[in-house]
Amino acid sequence: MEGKKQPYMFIFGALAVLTVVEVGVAFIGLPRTLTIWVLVFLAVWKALLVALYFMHLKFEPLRLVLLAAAPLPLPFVLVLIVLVEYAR
Amino acid sequence: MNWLPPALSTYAADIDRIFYVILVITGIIFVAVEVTLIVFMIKYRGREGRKAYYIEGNTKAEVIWTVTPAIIVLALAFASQDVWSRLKNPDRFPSDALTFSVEAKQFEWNFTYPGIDGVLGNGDDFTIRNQLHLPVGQPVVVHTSSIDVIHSFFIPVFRIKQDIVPGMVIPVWFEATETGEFELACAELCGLGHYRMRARVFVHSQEDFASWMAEQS
Amino acid sequence: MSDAVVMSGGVHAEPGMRVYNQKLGMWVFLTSEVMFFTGLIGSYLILRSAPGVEWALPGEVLNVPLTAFNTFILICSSVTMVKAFAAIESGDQKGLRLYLVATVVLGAFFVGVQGFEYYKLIEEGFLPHCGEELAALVPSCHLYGSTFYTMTGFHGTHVSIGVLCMIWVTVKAFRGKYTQGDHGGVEVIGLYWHFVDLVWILLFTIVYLI
Amino acid sequence: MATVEAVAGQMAHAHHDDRSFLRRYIFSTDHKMIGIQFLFACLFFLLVGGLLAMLIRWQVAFPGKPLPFGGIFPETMAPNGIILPEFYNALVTMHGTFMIFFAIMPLLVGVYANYLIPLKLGAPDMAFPRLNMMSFWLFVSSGIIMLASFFVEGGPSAAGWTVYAPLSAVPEYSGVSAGQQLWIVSIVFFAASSLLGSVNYITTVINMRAPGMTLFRMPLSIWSLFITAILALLAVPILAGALVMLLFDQTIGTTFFLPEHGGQPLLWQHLFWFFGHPEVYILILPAMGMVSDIIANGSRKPIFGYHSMVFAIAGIAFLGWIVWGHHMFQSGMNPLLGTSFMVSTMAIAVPTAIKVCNWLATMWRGNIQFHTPMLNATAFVAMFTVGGLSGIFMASNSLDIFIHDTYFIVAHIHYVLFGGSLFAIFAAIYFWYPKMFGRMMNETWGKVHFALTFVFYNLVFFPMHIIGIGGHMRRIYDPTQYTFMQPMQPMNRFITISAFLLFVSQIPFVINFFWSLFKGKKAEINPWRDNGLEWTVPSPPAHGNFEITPTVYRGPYEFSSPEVDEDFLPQTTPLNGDRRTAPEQVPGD
Repeated sequence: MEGKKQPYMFIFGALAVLTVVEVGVAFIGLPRTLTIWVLVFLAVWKALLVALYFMHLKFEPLRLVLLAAAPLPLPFVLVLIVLVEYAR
Repeated sequence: MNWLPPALSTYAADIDRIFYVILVITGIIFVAVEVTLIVFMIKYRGREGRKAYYIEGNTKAEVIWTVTPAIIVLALAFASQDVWSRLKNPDRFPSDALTFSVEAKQFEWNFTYPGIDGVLGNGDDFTIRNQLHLPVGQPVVVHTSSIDVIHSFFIPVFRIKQDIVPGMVIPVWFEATETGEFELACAELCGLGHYRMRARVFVHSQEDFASWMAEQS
Repeated sequence: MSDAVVMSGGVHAEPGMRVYNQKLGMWVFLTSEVMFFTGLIGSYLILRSAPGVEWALPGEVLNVPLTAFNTFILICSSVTMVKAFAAIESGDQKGLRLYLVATVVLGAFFVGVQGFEYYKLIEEGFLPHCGEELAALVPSCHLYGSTFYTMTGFHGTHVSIGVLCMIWVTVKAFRGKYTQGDHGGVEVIGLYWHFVDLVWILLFTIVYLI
Repeated sequence: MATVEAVAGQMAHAHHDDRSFLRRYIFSTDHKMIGIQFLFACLFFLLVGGLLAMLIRWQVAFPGKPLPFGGIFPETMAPNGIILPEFYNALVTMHGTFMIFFAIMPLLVGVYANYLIPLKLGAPDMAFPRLNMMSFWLFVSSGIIMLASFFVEGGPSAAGWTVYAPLSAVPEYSGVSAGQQLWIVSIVFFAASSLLGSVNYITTVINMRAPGMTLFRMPLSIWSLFITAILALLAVPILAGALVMLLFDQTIGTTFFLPEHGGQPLLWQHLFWFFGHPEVYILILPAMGMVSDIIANGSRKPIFGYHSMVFAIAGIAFLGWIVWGHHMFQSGMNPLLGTSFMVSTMAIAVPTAIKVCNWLATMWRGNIQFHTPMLNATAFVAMFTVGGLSGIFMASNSLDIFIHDTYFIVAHIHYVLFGGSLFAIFAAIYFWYPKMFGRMMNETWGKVHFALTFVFYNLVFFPMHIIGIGGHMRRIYDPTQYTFMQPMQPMNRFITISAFLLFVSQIPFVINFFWSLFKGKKAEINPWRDNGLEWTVPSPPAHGNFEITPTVYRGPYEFSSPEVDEDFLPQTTPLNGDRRTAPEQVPGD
């Protein structure tokens, strides 16, 4: 991190633009499923930008990145398994 | 040695068999572990001036006691699977079953019978509190529902248990193999009267059941 | 075996994460926060996916333009936060103070707008258990109200706590407690702040837009 | 970084401790004092849980008979000493709650994670001593809130320790309103306490190990406490979130778990057990770890298969996340899930079997010392085996149809949590008591306590398997209501009498514990001739633990090593060829 110039303003711009795009996508009237996937895709990108640049994960030791990512499979385990409830 | 209640439904014996199989397997493991433990405790008890054998592990031994239990439990899971799906999977329920329904509430069971036409929801249905009547040798499906909290439909002699969840209708099936009077219990804590949320189960002969049904409707 | 390191304070230790304790502790805490929001968001997804459950369409009940603006405010506050950190990294005390104050103001503004949004919604009859009028319009209105208020409410609580901590850090900054070589407090509160921003990015999408 | 400086400052004080009484004994930030505070608090809650169990057993064995000292209860609970059904349900709920949240779990992770992690790793204190103090006081507050719920109108929660919605969510259903809300608030406080503890333990283990203490030189107790902390860190917030939703269902009209408005009672169970199954491992893994340490010490042999022990702990912890549905086989969950959860549940038998076999192999050709800790540790192995094997009965989803919610599950959980965790806790108390208090506990009375507890424990809980197989439901206020359970009543009375004797058998322990505090034999630095770092400092260790940061040369289980004449070889003793590692100057940040 030290001494390097970070592209903070660029990230800021990207987040702002993505937010506008999201609102646009939500109201443009695409098919429902497609809207959902596009929105999720955009939201994940925004979240990643925050985590990688603002939270500096991109510049941290790998072991810290792994620690930060460790709980991420669990939400999927919980939600996907419980959703099987509806498949009967 | 008769700890289990009498087995009076068509699948009760299957469940008991799984119990005995697991009992024998775990019994052998139990005896093996405890005897080994006691033998080691006696044989290798501390004595002055003696030093223990220095060993940090043995891969071969560890592989053996990893693989053996894995095989045993997989076999048990496989053996349990068919009975489970036969009991609980609605797609595999007997097709020639009588259909009743039960509505559980704090702290009683209201059984609804289809009347002589044999179909629920056709005018001649009737409801009886805390009494389940059924014919012997005929599969019965009970659609369970609850209007307040979670209850559990438990008939020990049939080896059947199913939680009843408000907002859901969950089918349960069984086929009695002997006539007589038995007990149905609530097996899920449902409030202060949980302990007395009991119903009587009457298994009639087919003729008696038919005449009882005609009499009631 | 790798060689030992000297932790600040002169304690020798086996190399661990190679970041200082407070930062590691914050990351560990954030993994726990991930699980807290997993419980809330997971329940929302499960309840909403149930057969027969129908939500209001985006914009039908909630004020999307207002919240999009609020989202922008929170993103701005993340930028000022990271700018504050960048300032103290290069020893710029004035920049640190300026950007921290900006972050506090933006964070408080976000909470204020959310409070205003709640006020408006409740006035319109949208309550956690839904209002009678809305219940007639929105099929699964009870669940809609339950999940909306619980998720945004807990996020708002997190922002509010963040603002309070940020005020504390700002006061310390004005007292000159942070230096170019020692500014762990700014980095650690920043991590929390960005995490809360990150959660909002996800919440905005799934609560307001989907 | 202020904290590290504070720690360094404290180290300078190590010899002339000038903290005030309040800072030293009440609001202490010293991990050892916090561990001891947890120990006293937890033993108190263990007593509360035990007394509640006695009341439960009285009612089950002698339904409708007045309690011997029943006059002390108010009319709303037990008029004339006759326990009311609503009070019985509250007793069952509170017994489970106190034992799980306020006795076993904090006895393991509150007491021993706090006490052992810094000492065994060669650290001066926890990474965040002040958070550690907060963790303890949050725990005390949550305990007080839970106790207070006995005194509010309607009494304490009566929905079972799993507080299944909607029984717990709608006051009209259980007859309890304020008590249930206090239950929730108390457990949320508890969750906060647990969170602070976990953050501390994880950071300390990762970042504050003494030079040479590599991950694979850590004792198994530390490994298991570390992995437990990870489980608690990730599981407890799920419970906190679910509890908040439950509280909102009660108070502000949300409908997460109320079916009339689209909510799902099963969602509560999924969330609860998604937390609850990792919680079960939180309650047993530290016990396994500490027992491993004690068995190696007692057998004077290295633990057999150290690496596979570590991987087994990690494997159990990992599998713990995908098996929660086995608590819900009969819940109305999709039967397809029943199958997959059965397979993952059965898989847990594998790492568990590895651990039991490795303990036995550790004792093989050992030179076994039967001190009280070792006796309790071997009892752990024997009893945990029973609990593990009885688990297989319930893991089989079709057999579970019959034995679910019967006394069989009660027997199982007590074989794991009493026969397992509590024997391990007794072993740990006897083992680390000299380090904690500087005095030895009396061996003879320790053995008497062990023998009585072991016998009566089995007399209480083994028969529960048998009545469970007979179909005896759990949480039944009056078993004589059912004709098929009436023949089991003599067995119930036998269990109850044994339970009273088991309770009485704890008196030697309590007396021994408090008597030894003041009159016990002075403890040497290393009374058990162990290898761990905590046995290289005085008993009790000074504030700041180590005068000079120790250097570690080997793993913790070098007993009877051929390299030395004694039968132990401390981790810090350099042998020819061991080099003191020179610290690198730059920290990682």
